[in-house]
Amino acid sequence: MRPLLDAYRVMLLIRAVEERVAALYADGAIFGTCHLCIGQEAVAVGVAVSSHRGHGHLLAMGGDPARLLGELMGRVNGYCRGRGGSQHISVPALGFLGTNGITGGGIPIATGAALAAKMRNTGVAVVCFFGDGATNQGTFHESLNMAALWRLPVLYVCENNLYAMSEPVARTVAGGDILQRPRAYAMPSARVDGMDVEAVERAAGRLLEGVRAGHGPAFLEAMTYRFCGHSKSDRRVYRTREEEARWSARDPLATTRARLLAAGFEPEVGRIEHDVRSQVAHAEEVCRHASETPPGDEAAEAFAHA
Amino acid sequence: MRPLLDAYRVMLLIRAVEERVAALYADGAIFGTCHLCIGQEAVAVGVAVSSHRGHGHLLAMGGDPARLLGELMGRVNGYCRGRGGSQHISVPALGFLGTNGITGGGIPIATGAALAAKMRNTGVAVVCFFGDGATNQGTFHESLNMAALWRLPVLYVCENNLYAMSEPVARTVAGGDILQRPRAYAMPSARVDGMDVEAVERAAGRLLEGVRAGHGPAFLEAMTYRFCGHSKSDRRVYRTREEEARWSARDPLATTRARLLAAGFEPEVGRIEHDVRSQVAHAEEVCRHASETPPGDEAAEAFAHA
Amino acid sequence: MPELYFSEAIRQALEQALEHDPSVFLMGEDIGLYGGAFGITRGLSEKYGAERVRETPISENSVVGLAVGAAMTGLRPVVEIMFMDFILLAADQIINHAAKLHYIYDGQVRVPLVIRTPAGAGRGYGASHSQNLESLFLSVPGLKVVVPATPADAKGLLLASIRDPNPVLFVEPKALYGVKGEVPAEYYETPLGRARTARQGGDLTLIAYGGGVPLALRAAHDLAEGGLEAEVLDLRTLRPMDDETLLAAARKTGRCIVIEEGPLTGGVGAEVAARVVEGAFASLKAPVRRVAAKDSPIPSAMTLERAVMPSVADILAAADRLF
Amino acid sequence: MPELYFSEAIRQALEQALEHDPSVFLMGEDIGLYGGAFGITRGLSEKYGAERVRETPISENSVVGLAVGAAMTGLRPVVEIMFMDFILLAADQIINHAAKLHYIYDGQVRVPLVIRTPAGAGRGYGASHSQNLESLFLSVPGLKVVVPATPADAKGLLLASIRDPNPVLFVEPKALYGVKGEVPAEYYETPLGRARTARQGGDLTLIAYGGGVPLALRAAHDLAEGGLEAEVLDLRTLRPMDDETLLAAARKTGRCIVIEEGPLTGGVGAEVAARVVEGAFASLKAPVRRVAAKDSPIPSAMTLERAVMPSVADILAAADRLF
Ligand SMILES: Cc1ncc(C[n+]2csc(CCOP(=O)(O)OP(=O)(O)O)c2C)c(N)n1
Ligand SMILES: Cc1ncc(C[n+]2csc(CCOP(=O)(O)OP(=O)(O)O)c2C)c(N)n1
Ligand SMILES: [Mg+2]
Ligand SMILES: [Mg+2]
Repeated sequence: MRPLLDAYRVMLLIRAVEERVAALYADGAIFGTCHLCIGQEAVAVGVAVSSHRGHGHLLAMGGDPARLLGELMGRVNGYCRGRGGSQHISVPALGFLGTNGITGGGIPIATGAALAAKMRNTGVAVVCFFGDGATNQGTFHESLNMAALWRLPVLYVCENNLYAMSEPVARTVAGGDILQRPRAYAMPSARVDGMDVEAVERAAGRLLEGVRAGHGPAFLEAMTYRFCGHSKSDRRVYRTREEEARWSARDPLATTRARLLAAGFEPEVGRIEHDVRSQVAHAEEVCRHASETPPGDEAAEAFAHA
Repeated sequence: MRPLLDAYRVMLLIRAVEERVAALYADGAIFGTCHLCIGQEAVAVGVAVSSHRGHGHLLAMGGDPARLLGELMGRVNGYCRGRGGSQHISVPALGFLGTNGITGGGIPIATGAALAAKMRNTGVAVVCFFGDGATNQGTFHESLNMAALWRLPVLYVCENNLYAMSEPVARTVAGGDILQRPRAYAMPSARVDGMDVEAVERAAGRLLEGVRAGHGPAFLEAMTYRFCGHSKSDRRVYRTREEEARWSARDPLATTRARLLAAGFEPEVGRIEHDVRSQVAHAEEVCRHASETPPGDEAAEAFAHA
Repeated sequence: MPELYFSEAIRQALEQALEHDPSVFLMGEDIGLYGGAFGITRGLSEKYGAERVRETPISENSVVGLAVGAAMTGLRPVVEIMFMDFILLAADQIINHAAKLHYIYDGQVRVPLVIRTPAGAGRGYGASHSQNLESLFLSVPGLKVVVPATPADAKGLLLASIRDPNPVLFVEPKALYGVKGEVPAEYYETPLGRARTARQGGDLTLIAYGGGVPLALRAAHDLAEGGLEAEVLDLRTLRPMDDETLLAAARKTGRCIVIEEGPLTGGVGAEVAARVVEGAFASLKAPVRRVAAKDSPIPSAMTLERAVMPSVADILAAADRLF
Repeated sequence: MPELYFSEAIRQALEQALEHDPSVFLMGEDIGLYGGAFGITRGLSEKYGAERVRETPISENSVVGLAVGAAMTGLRPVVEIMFMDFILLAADQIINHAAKLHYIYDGQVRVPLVIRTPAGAGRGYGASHSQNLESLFLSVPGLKVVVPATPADAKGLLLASIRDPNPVLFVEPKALYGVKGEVPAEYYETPLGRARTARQGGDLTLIAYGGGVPLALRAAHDLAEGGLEAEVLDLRTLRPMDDETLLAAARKTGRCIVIEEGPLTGGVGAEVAARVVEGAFASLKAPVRRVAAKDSPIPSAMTLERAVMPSVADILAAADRLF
């Protein structure tokens, strides 16, 4: 159960951080916009190129909650000192290439990283996250086609949370079945219950094995749900409270916690919850004391210097 | 056999015009570039939004060879007075929306015309031509998805001539099977021998029935071959003379002619051949006498005026 | 006259266009029930149905391409691109197709297509949700570019754009959505291609558009306290640009500052400056100055975003250097 | 020194880059056996293999996107976009991604990516195969824009672009591919950001780049016959622009004409004119004049294409008005 405990810790951290983000945003301490992944934590665990909904992916890759919060709050301790913000965070040192504000924009970039990994023989496999809505962008198809043609080491993970903003999958994905898309490129693919962290890990692990073995790209569709609105201004008129309740009942955190308790890990669970709470409180404290990023010569820094 | 005789006439006209285009280009009487569809005539018969290889489509829609040649030669009698040239000819009066110099660029435009036809209830079905290479453009996927979602009256016709310029389908289409792509959007589709004009007409007719009946878009892949190089400068290093010979043996004109002769239409065939020869000679004559288009206030005419 | 928010004025224009002309329809992401990311189309799908207020998948290039095809064949699509930054995905359909077809097809077709899109920074949305990209589209023959600065113009210019026989890029400065102003209730069109004098003054000329106009007016107010009367010109249509009014305003004072919210280099201000120099050289008493955003991507942090965006102080500093 | 065609100079640069740096690789449509639409890469795939001379499907936006991902993770991709017109499909990846990532990720990544692309008219290819779109990319912070005008510069600037840690748009005027000039055989880099004086003269200054440079030189020749000595400045890098050399050249004569092959409105000439006015106003004896293509799509017919493109006669007419 060690892996499940670890997963629980990461998921709880993600949830706790996102809840603080929501609160800080409501307080005005975070400027701009951000897309919370509450409800989708189970998908994030284990993986390297992200979408607009990427806080969880970064934390799952070992991101420091203080540096993530600092980024959102525009502080000097932020991963990009606030230059990027929620949708443009990169932590190359952790193998986290970045979140991306353009729907579908990260897909070719991830594929290019896989191309580089293959050409440089680094043995790295890239994981690329995006939503159901992104599968309607031309870049999705163009990239999957090239990845398949060139057998690139990349696992595409589609977090199908049933909606792209307000638009339900049935109204945006012709035929309704996203898996038909990778199949058109003869790419191995699977669908998994995205609310079950163990199932996700198993499915991803299986597909990654093939990817790592040089068999080329693979595709995983994780069925999930975002518990909050799309972004902070969303009134959720496009879905029912009943549907939300049905999915809430399948909260991946609650499920994981119940499994751990049933297996007798109550002390460990308690410790994790305590740890995470204090880790997040500490992170927030760090950010509150960090100074806002002072402007420098921004125009000069638009270019890299040799 | 009336339809086959008509088809033969159109195909012969296309062939004859394209051969003159090649000769005029070699003589310097045509400026610019153009993509000949010699070998692919069988596909063109019967159809309304085209690609860069569109002379045949236009002639099949009833285009006047003199006005087509005039366009390529930059004469005032050209369909667009030479403003467009080979890749940008439109004859809305014939329902020929236009050739298009951007690979994949015509696909959303055709789809939009189908959307307008549906919204305006005109009963029109749109036929959209493109090559195998164009199926790798994002617009191809985006457009097919919307057409399928909205059940638009459009027949997509992919002229698979095995190459996109020099790149063979096997190296550009992952999985190698283009029909998997429309299937990913649950779109009815079929493959047909593009060198057999009767087979093409039958297959297209069948699919168009469904399109016209309001069942939504359909997809036809016509297997064909371009007998010439991609454009005038192509040395054809990417394919063998043997392969070319194999396809030449299946020349749709020769096949059709043989069928007609076997059925006893020798006099009709002779008349068609004579007619077409003189029609094309006349067209060329008309163009030679037409004046080159004189410049006007080109900048002012970039805008339409109310 | 009723007071409306800038955003409401746009909605009213859309509603009147839908009411007035059955060939008008809207396309865009989340423009139905959700009402669009900025709520501009709220209520319209309920009233006009999902056919005429058509929600699309996330496929910007092809959505614009479909609109081109529909515009060529008798409809008047109005496409919403959720943030101007995303318009880059559709650059091919706008520039290689929509803008060219009328000319290259020798006048046989028209492409009466409007692309509405919110632009500009100031909300901390970061580099992919904050750009002013109008200068990229300024150099596209066959495309009109319109940027309103007041609620009344937002409505009148949008209605004129929808009726125009050409493709029009209609840029909505998102910072202005929450600004109120008087807007006539009836249908009216404000002609494209005419600048507007937003303030009279004889000492210097501030030339602006969109979100730059309120900045210029605030600067003019401050300058007046120091005894300098600034004329403020609101370009309204960037292409075709109203040379006559522009040059008259430049000649009047001989001292010009061009203000824009996009980055300095290659900006709209360069074109304005070049025109003023070509057309009013003899009247110029000082070099034309440009005030614009710094030449960097737009950062997300408030401190940085503010530092990068043009400010009233920048205009005042530029004015200082004119005398 | 060996004489090479402009096209051969580019091929030599690519070959030396591939030879010199294992992280360099090429991507593009038909760049293998076929050698690219203009034959620039002919022979390279045979020598360096299909991995490093990588042919791609027709998927411009994602091809550039893949290059961005590869550039961020240690490689130096050189992408060929077959005609500059097609770059509009990749505008999103270039502008929203390649150009921004270094800055917004606070310097943690670099995107050393070159996009080579042939531009310009003169061959009757028509509106979708003839554009000069560099002015669109001039206003993109984080992107360098380079346009060589001689074979020697084509090689040296391309090698410098490939070694640059930033994304570089490398525009190849296709009308120059067939021009010959001396090109040193060894590896060398011509620094980005420095203009070149192509001709000395004290009466007026012709500022040009790319295909405009030979036009300017021909005009200078004609002007000399009339007794006027024109200085000809070749900008070479449009961004960052070499202000120092530009302003010195402008001040030297006080009479400037900017020449470009793209359309007039919103062109590179506007930026140059604005800079000259801001930086050299006191020295100006006449308005800065712009010579450019007419503001229309590029027509295909030879008569029309010629009428739309800028000519030596246009430069001479503009020069007339300077005195
Ligand atoms: C090119 C582009 N178009 C539109 C948007 C606005 N937008 C942001 S997220 C989103 C929905 C994305 O849906 P999906 O891919 O399913 O991800 P989810 O938000 O559901 O996680 C949209 C339309 C964008 N950021 N970029
Ligand atoms: C966007 C774009 N990319 C590349 C090209 C150059 N180009 C013209 S035709 C062509 C090949 C098209 O192949 P296919 O779709 O199979 O049509 P075919 O020429 O075989 O009829 C290419 C790459 C183009 N015109 N537009
Ligand atoms: Mg979703
Ligand atoms: Mg083909």
